Amino acid sequence: MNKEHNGLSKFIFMFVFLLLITYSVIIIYPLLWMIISGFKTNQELFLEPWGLPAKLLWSNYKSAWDVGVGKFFVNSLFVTSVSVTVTLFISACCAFPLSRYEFKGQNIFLLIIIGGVMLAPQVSLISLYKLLQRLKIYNTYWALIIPYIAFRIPFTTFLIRSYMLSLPREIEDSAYIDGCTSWRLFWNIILPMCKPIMATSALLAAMSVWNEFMFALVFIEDSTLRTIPVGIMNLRSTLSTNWTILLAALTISALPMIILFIVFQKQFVRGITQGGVKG
Amino acid sequence: MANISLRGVKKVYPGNVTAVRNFNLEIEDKEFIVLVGPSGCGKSTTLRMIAGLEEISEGEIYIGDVLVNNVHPKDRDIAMVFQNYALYPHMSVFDNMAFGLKLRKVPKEEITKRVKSAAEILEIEDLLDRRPKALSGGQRQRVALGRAMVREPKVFLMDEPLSNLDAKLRVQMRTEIAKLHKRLQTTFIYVTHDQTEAMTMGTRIVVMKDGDIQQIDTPQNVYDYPANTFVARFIGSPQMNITEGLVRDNDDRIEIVLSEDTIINISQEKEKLLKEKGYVDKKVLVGFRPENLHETEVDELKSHYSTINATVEVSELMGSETYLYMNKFGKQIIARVDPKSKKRSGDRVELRIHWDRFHLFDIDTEEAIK
Amino acid sequence: MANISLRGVKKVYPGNVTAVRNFNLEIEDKEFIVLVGPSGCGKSTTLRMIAGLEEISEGEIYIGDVLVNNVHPKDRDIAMVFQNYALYPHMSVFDNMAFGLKLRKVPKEEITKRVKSAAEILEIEDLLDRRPKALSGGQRQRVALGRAMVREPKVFLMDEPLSNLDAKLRVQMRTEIAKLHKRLQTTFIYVTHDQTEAMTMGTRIVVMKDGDIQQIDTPQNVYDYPANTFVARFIGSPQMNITEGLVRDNDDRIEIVLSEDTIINISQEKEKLLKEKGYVDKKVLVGFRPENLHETEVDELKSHYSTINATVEVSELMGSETYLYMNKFGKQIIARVDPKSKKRSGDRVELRIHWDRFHLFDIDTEEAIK
Amino acid sequence: QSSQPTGGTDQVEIKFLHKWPQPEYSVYFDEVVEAFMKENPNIKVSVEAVGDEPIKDKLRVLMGTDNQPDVFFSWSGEFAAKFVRSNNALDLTPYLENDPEWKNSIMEAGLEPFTYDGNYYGIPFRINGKFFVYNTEIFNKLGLKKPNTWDEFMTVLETLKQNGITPIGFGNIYPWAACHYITGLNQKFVPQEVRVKDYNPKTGEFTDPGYIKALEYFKSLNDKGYFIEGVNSTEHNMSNQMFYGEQVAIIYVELEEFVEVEENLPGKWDFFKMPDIPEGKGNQNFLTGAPDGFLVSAKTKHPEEAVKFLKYLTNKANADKLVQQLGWPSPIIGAVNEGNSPDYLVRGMKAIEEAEGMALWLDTDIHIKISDVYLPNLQELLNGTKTPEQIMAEVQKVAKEVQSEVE
Amino acid sequence: MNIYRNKKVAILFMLPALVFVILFIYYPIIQNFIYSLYRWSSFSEVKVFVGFDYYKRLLSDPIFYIALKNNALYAIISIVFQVGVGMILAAVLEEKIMRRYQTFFRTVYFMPSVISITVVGLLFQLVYNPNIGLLNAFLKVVGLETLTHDWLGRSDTAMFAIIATSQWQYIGYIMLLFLVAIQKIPEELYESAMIDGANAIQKFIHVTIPQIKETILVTSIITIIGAFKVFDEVYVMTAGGPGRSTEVLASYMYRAGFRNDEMGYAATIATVIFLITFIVTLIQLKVSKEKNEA
Ligand SMILES: Nc1ncnc2c1ncn2[C@@H]1O[C@H](COP(=O)(O)OP(=O)(O)OP(=O)(O)O)[C@@H](O)[C@H]1O
Ligand SMILES: Nc1ncnc2c1ncn2[C@@H]1O[C@H](COP(=O)(O)OP(=O)(O)OP(=O)(O)O)[C@@H](O)[C@H]1O
Ligand SMILES: [Mg+2]
Ligand SMILES: [Mg+2]
Repeated sequence: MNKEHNGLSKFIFMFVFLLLITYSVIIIYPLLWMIISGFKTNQELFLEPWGLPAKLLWSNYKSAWDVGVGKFFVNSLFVTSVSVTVTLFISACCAFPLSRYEFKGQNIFLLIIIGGVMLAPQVSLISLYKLLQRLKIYNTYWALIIPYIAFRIPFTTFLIRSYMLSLPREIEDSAYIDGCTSWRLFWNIILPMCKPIMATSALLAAMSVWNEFMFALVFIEDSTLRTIPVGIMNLRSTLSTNWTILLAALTISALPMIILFIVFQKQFVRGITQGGVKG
Repeated sequence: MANISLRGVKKVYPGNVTAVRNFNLEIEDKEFIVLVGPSGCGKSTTLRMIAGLEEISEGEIYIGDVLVNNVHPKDRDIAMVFQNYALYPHMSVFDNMAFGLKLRKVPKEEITKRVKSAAEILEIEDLLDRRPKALSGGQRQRVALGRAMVREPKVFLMDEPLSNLDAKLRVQMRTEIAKLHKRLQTTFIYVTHDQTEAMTMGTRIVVMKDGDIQQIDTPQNVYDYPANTFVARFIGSPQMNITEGLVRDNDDRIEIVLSEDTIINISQEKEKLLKEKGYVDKKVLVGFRPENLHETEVDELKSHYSTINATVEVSELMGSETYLYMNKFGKQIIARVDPKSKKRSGDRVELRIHWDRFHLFDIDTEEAIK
Repeated sequence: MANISLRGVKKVYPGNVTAVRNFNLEIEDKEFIVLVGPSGCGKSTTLRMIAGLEEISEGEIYIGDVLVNNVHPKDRDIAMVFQNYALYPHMSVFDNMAFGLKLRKVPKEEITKRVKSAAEILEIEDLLDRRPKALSGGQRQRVALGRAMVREPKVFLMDEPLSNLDAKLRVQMRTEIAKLHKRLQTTFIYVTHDQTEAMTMGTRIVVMKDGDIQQIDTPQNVYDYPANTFVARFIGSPQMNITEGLVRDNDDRIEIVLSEDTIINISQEKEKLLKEKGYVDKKVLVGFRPENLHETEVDELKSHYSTINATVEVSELMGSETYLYMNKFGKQIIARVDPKSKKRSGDRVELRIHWDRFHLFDIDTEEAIK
Repeated sequence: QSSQPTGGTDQVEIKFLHKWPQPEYSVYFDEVVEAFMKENPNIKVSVEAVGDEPIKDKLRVLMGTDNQPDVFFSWSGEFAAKFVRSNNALDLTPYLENDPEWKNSIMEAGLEPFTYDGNYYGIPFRINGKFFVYNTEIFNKLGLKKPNTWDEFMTVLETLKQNGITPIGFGNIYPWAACHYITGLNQKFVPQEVRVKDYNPKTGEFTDPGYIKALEYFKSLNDKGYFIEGVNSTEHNMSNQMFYGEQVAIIYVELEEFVEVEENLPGKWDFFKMPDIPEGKGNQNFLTGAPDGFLVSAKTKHPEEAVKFLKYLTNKANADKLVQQLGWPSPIIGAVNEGNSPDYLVRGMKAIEEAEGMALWLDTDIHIKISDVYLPNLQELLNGTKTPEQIMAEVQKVAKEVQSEVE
Repeated sequence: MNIYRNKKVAILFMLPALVFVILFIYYPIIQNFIYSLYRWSSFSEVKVFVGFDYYKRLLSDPIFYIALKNNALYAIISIVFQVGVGMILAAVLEEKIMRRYQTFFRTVYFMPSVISITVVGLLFQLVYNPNIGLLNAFLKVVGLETLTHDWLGRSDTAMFAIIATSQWQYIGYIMLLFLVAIQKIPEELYESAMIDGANAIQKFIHVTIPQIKETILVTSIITIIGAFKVFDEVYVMTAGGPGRSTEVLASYMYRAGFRNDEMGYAATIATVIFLITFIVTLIQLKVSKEKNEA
């Protein structure tokens, strides 16, 4: 039972716990490094990368913000929230029949959808660029949002589908008997049970959209529409890079994702589908 | 109007498992049909096909004269209690029960009223806010039942809705379901493995075995005139005793020899029947129920009774009755006698049985002789 | 050695639901303990605490003198049949049953042998290759049972293992479980809501209500001497009739007045008891079971019998017996009489009852007077 | 003035793409553009800036479309030539010929690398030379002097090393760093006309033994331990920081980086050209370096306005502003002078002016496919996983392929 | 009728996704394939049809094989660490005794995947740096001085160093997917297994793994595909060097198209990447299906 620790298992627990802690340190240390380095001068960064800054240069964070991180932030926020919402919705819709229905050609549809996972977006850069221009959405938010959605759908669908696969059929049966249309079933029964995976997918999608670089670079020309990654990358050039400001900017830009993660933690509900059926 | 008609319905599951074969049944409007049969005989499958949850491999199902083979479950206007509950795990008990009504746009107060009243009947008023996960087995089952009870559909399908309830509650629920039936005046199809439920609730009982219908009749008839040995053994507890006997023509009287010391008389109709069907000098199966074996002397016409002498091997006191187990005719025979019986293991008993209480079956087909 | 001892065990679920409170029970080695009680009274919770699946909020559990509060379930050497089966969906029936043995490194042939033989007993030999999903409700339950049966643990815990089986199979399984108990000589704790199972299988019955123990005793004693009206009503079907009566001292004989026309005599011990405890001229609750009401004349000492006159309102034929429902003492009284009874609705009946068959309870505490 | 397509107040818009989004630099462009638009209310200049690496992708993608910026940044040499060959760059010769004053204000060394088949396609914006920058304090302490020849250079390095000072900070994680050394060494080892012929994709052979010599010399710097440890995993930037932290004595940097050096090590440094190699068959008087600048799109709808803007951007006043504000070396004659510039910049510019010619960055001067083989191999060379001979054999092979591909 | 066979409804549900995917993923791919048949540069309008020449060239291109090998290495190591370790971590954190600490650990472990590769790349360049790097310093401290190395600068270790970085970054990401999957497993299966006598490891093997098969499939497909698409890590940390030792298919494609201006060749490599990942996925789907049916 939970509190049980006889000698051996206590030892194992401690051992495992120690491993977990060690791994945490391996992860936290670099993160701290990122934050702390954001306070350093360039020289301190390169000469004593692991040391503490002589004095905290808050100005790095301030200049990072002033450089436009603030403005980019708003853009990123808009692009990310729209893309993620639409992606989740469309993907969940798509995953639903793929996991709950049986129909001819199902596997083909499945392949078509998840086939998209396999594509390196770099490949489509040029054709997409031309396509977006033809659709007259080049250099608008939609030039980012639409490709983001398209490239996020396959994986998100894939994730949600595999979660849906394991939901008990009987509950659906019972919903149909209660008079659900397919739509109501999807919306009132299946989606609520998918909360954890929806949260995960949202998080992962947000993460990738938030950090996406290549499309943001090419499909947006107007600097007032830029998102964070391009904004930040523009700070970097071969000869003179103000690394510490860059790091400060990156710290700022990573923050929303971390907050998002902490917020979404709540959605990881253990056993959300439990207790419904017997057997 | 919800007469239901199943014509030549068949269900083959993947893996070539035939769960139901050639199922024919005409259910009148307002009937209370009970499906019984051994575990795995296809009861749930039949219900699920009527509900539209399972594809029909062959045959046709009509509800109120409409062929529903291709009608979506939601359009069949059915309420169902699932054998495994199938509650919505993410909804509270209240919402579980209210969901079907919400979908049907029943006004809010009406929903609350109906759910509350059903919950009261089911004694789960205190649990309305809980999720299914935090309920006991029997409580979950009651929620499943409640979900159907709040509805007013054309057809109720109930798959062992009381199996996880204690006797007392079960009696109450049985009454409530009967009331519901009376009030709503709709068709019920009810699966149970409880004798009492089957006998008391059904207008007709359908006995199934291995996907086949064995007998469809009123409870009393199924009990009194089982169509074959399977039904005879299946209905009634403890089971009917069945043994072989030789039909002998003894000076114009037909009698049946069960063993050297046990020769039974039969009524004249039965004699006639056996003669006509040519069973004389052939073996038949003779069945008699444990509760029809009496220890006490009878004052009625002696000739209508036969006597079986045996030695008690085990006597089982059950509170309200006593079972006597005896070895006779090369098999175990059970008698259900008055609890005041003083017979114990090793005692000899003389048991009497009325000739109307014998059931005769063909030894090959095991069908009742009639 | 597997005597089990529960001392002051309490379980509070999150949300402040007290499922079991102050549970004290000493179980001898090899006992067959049956837990009964209404749905939601804490039976499953108790089993789960013994198994180690549920944290104990208070109190101590010993198995074979070892305090197991902190022992991992896997180390308690227990087999359990879950109320909701808990089969491994990804394993075949065979593997489901074999899993516990494999983990214990039982040789392969031995596993096959045991599983095969259990499957035979459970009549699921043909299903060994299927996944649980492709089984009917009863078949799943039998697999769950089989999973426990193949093991040879110190303690068996069974939570309504037969609830989804038909009567016939249930009788068979009951016998098989009894045999298993005999063969393995281990401790069984068994939850059921089936009277017959409780009465026939248990060496002792524990009756629970709302997390409290009401009575612990042998089946016969629980039936014959229920500790309070709850137990009296809960055990036995149809329920015991309970009505109020005034204890009256009539010329040195103590009698109880149920109604103007019904005054019952009681045995001398009971008289003494009532006098000693000071119930004279007070009201008590009088209980009598339906099966103890007889229609027929009795030849034994008349004085030992009392007579109740009533009019039949409903008579229910149940095949092997008949229930008569009457209105008397301002409530419904049920009598279970011989199926040959010719009494129908509206007929007057005279029912007799032996004075040993009365149960007396305090009107306030509802405890048995003794 | 320029021809107005439609009279009146109609505004024309020209798009301007540069590669300095960093705020400390971009402000310069914003100000210039602002001023230009004030002067020319009928022209609207929309500015876009993307960083050093991204601009390469951006240009490539844009070139295939109708969305080309009218005026865009380009490096000189092969990088610009690509645009010329693919008809994306406007021939600026007529404009320059028509405005000799403009033309003459620009250093020839800056204009020349933007020529293709004798025509001008680009206007230089900055001009850059590569120099060894050294720590004067360390040199003085050890009594070292600026080396003039390779041998002296080696002595200096050896002395430094003997004194426990890592001689050269060198970060070659991106091999353009090594390529800058090789640019100079090739130039010094290979006869001028052979080199010019080899660098031309149509005629390149790379069979001269000088190429191998160049690689060997370069490699010996590493083999003798004159570079810091782990050159292939160090960033150029980081090696500069080591210099500023006085952990190394010498770094090899571009003129435009002098500002930064001065900022970090004020007054404690000086610089010298890559030392002569007497036995080398090449011209010893060239300087490694190149201009970068702007091209005008061949597809532009407003060539007049675009050129006008370019002219404005490179006028003397703005060049002065560039030098003063950013400390960048301008190719506009006289923009860098004692009056407006720090001493080091003036001296650097002088070195460029004194040089007989410029050896353009190897990676921008040879065909990209050749450089794609050449450059990564420089890392292998340093790691000792390939010999100079092997490398040149590979280069020769790809040069041959390129010959056949470029018509 | 079967309620689960209503193709019309199914397609209606999938329609938006299909439109997006086909228009913005497949259409470009097909175009990409067509591009691979031409010799062209992005800024010229002339396209010269060369048929399958580029494919032939690719097959005899040694760098292609280096890249392929690196990608394969990437895939194998990632499967072991991200899928393997990620899964184990998730299972450990889902153990009852660990649940209390789970929120902390999962937050920490997931964190690296939130951070931009730019930082991670820079960070690890510094970690691996032979002079000032943490790794060598650590090795020296524990007395393994002989193992110190110029991790990113030498051809023999550079690829592994990059791959290791990736593991550091993404184990937590995969772990999260597993966590969600494991949390969905009915508690009663574990209870039943405990009663059957299973210890933690046996529970993991006999209950957890079979129950998260689908997730194992998903994660291994994405890690493999991810491994074949990998670009940023290489681009940021070594740009393919030293020499060509860390070249991967995507970086090679990038180099071909956006540096060397052989768009046709880049498109060819892209098509090949697609084919490889497609085949790998197909095989995995097939294998998992067979296992399920068996
Ligand atoms: N996880 C839980 N959280 C909160 N309450 C619970 C939980 N599980 C059970 N309960 C409550 O505890 C009480 C006892 O439950 P338990 O399952 O032991 O009942 P039971 O006697 O087995 O009933 P049944 O015969 O219906 O199975 C019930 O009232 C139930 O609602
Ligand atoms: N999905 C399935 N795939 C294959 N066979 C199945 C499937 N579902 C049920 N069966 C089989 O079909 C037969 C009938 O099953 P059904 O559930 O109708 O039985 P039942 O009469 O309800 O039994 P019980 O009383 O045990 O619930 C059984 O033998 C069962 O094993
Ligand atoms: Mg069933
Ligand atoms: Mg229970």
